[in-house]
Amino acid sequence: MNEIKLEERIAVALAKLILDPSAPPARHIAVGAASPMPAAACWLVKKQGNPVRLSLLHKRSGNPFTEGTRELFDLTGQGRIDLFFLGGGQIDGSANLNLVGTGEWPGMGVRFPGSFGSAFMYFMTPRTILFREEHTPRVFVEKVDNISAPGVSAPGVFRRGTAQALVTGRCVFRFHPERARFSLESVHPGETVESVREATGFTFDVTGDVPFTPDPTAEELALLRGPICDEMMETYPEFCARVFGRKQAA
Amino acid sequence: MNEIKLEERIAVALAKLILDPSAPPARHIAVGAASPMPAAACWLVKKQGNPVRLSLLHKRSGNPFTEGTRELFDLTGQGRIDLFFLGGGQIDGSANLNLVGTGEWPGMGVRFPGSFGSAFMYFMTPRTILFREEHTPRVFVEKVDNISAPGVSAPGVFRRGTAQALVTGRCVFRFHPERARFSLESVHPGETVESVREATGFTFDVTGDVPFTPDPTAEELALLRGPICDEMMETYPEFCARVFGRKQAA
Amino acid sequence: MNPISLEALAAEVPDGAMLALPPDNSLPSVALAKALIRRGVRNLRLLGVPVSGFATDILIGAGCVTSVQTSAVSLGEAGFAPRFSAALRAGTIKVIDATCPAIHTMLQASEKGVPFMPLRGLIGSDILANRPDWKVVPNPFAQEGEDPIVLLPALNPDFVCFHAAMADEEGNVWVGRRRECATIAHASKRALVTVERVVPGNFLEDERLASGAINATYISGIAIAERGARPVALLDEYGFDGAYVSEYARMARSEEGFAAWCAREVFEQKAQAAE
Amino acid sequence: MNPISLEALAAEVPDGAMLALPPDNSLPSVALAKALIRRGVRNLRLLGVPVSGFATDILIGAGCVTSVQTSAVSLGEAGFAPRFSAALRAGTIKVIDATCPAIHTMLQASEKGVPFMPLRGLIGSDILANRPDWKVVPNPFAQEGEDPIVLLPALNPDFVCFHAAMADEEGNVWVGRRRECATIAHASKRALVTVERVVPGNFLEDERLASGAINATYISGIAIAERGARPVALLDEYGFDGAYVSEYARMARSEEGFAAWCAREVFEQKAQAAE
Repeated sequence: MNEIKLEERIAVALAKLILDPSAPPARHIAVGAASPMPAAACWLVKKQGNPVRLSLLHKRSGNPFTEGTRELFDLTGQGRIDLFFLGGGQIDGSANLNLVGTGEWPGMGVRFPGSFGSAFMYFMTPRTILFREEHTPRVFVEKVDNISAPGVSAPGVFRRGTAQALVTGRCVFRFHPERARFSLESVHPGETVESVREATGFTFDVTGDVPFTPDPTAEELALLRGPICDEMMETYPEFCARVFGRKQAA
Repeated sequence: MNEIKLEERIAVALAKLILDPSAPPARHIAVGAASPMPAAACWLVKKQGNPVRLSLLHKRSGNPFTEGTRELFDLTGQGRIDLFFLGGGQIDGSANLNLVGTGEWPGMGVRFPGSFGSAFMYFMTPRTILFREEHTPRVFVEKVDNISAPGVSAPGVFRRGTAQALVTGRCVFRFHPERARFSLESVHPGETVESVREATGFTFDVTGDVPFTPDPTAEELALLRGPICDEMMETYPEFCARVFGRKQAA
Repeated sequence: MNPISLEALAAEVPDGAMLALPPDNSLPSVALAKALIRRGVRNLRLLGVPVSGFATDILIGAGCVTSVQTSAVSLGEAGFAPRFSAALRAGTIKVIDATCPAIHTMLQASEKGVPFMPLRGLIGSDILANRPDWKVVPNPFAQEGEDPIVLLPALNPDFVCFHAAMADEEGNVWVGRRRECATIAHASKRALVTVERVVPGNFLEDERLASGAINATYISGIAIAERGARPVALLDEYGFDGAYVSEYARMARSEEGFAAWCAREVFEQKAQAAE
Repeated sequence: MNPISLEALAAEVPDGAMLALPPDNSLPSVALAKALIRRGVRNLRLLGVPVSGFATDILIGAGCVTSVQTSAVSLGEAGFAPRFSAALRAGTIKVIDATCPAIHTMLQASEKGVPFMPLRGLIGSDILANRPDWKVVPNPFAQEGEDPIVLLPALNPDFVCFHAAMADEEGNVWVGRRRECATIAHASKRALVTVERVVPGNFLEDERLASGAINATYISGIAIAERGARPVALLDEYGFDGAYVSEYARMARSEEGFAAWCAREVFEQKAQAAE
């Protein structure tokens, strides 16, 4: 077995959070654009035999949507999507997301692609799992420069849910909306509470001993590198080549 | 040539109003449910070689709508429908329509089918041609018992148009929205201003000599009884049997 | 999703449910309406999308209905709907009038997950005057003046029933261009669908069929009912049976006539089919 | 409707027009974007529905664009859109950020002929804070409290351009399941469409094709452009050309690189094709 790639570790950590028994069930999960690690996590959950419906926005053949791209947002508005994934160019300690850019609006420092559907999905999905591989103080900041989607809302603002957790290249954070703060759930092998603290621009809570994020099992790795890579080749060929070493047929 | 049927006369009168050069052009006409005479009039205009697009709501094969029945109303909301037809269980002298019923709401006297889309279409179409074959004081009333769609609106209420005219079994009325009254445009052969006045529950204006509604030409009748009947058989088999004497193939 | 029997599908609908039905030009499941009569369902609150036809009239005639929200009830060329008219006169049903695009709009609001949507028109109509649940507000985007506009609340039926041409192995159903069935399915809590047949494969993997398909995620139950729209037409598969509806319209003028029709066409036909 | 040439289609778009474009997963007409560059159109106000991709980046690079309203601009796996980022930094384009369902909602309002539509979410986002044209109002249907909700104004682009698989003799075009193209066409004043081919008959008379068709009533012009979505995928007909986009992303990092790419891929390719 080859060494465990960080993307594989993140995908497996995401899969465990999807199945978290303390959270409401994820019967229907949607995955948006540019999200190969969440897509891999969802496939892992499904290939492990869990009953879950996946709606992958960017799937070309067999795309689940017949009303165009509007349908993902309508489905979510209807309350039919239980779980979604969001990343961010910046994420802060209150789980505010910045997908727009740094500096003056609309990103006169470093411009990120843009908010996509985050300013809607983050409110209307009961559970959101945040992910970002790069774990540095420039990504995880005390306060985002621009809020594309807020982590918590004022009382009286309609909102079905917010972040459940944040998975990074160094650790897993849990989010606590009632106090709008993250706590450290586990650190990946090679990291410590201190190394995570140094790499993180926001403060977070630590309770007791923080365990290591468990390694992916041989079975999980075999699923990821085999049938899951097969499913993802069409949508994410570069990811599959880079992480799973699989080249597209010419 | 057989005698001219009243339905044929009404269809031809409707067609003349569609082509009225003093009205804005009718490039795209929609025809709703239960409207065989307007449908025949539209086909006549088209078969006479005028450039017009017809959207027939109840056409089964080749139905023009691919978003379901919603699309007619959306098309009209977009301003793409130039002309529509409406009837009424009661119609009054201000061109108010009652498609709901007589007596107490919702038609505890005689219940009509209901408003269909009239309460929207009458506002949002630049031109509406009203039609009703039965010309009696119980249909054409001083004031409708219930307004399913008003003939005129208060200033400031968004409205693109209203009735252009009303074609009945006895005559053609023109509608004047600025004074919310009808004037008598022509009477069908056999009728007089007096006979129309007796059969009409509302007062209307008469200016000068009122001409007879011209008879359908031989060419118009040939079109109606031949190719137009062919087009209408699928949607209106009973109308075609009754008016054109055409029986459906078993 | 495995198909269940028509009677099992009908058993899913509890008394008192709000049930959306498409009209006679848009894939009603007459088979399921008849099964609901046989099951003896009571107090249905029907919603015509956007109008009502044959299936609504027979459900009313059989005493299954307590209210009808609709923009019109008609049997098309066969005339007024006799059991609807009789029940309205007798006061045994409550009729809530709307206008076609208002029904679509209220369902689109549910489809979108918003509490309301605006609609033009309606102002000055007694339909609006009799809808305390509809509101008139000044258009906040008006260039000048108040520009009053109607806001309609989202409508979220408990069930929608319709008849699709086919289902696939994944439980997707295919309705061709009658896409209002998709909107109603999106807006409703549960969609119960009868189909002519179940076919192998997955409509969503066939570019030609995908656009006329409704994803299984919106479908709660499927039963096979051959000719399940009859006497109504089904796309390019079969036409409207005008003679059947005319006979119904004639018989259903009286309560006794309706009872005879119902005994023959709803109960006996089923018994024969079961033999 | 007779097809016209690609260059004639591009000539229909005047300088300064608001032009809606679908993104790289939903039938953009890259062929028409290239023809617009050749025509030298200026001051386009682009709208990404709901996001923007390759066609937007090359139009910006060629100096055709004055503003972009969108929910994101990206080349997918090839990364950020280089000419967009450079133009934003240089201040040569105005960027108006939205969020995906807000773009859909503003177009649906136009589709429906209403001045606005509500949308959930958004409150507390700087996207909303930077949209003076969006309003927050109390929900008039709230059960309790103020329940603030965002109202979005109808958006009515001058043009939409997309690439359909085919057109028929009547001028209907076929987009399969990519039905957002229909919504944009409904909401726009004019729709200019490139197609792979024109086929005999009428899609609306074929129950299998009708639901993926857009009625000719919404279409203002059609041109044949084989492989007109390239490098983007077209339904089940051809896939995404990742190598082409990666090379573009590499070259377009600099203005000179973009100019070289543009000379080769926009101007020379056309000259070769015309030979």
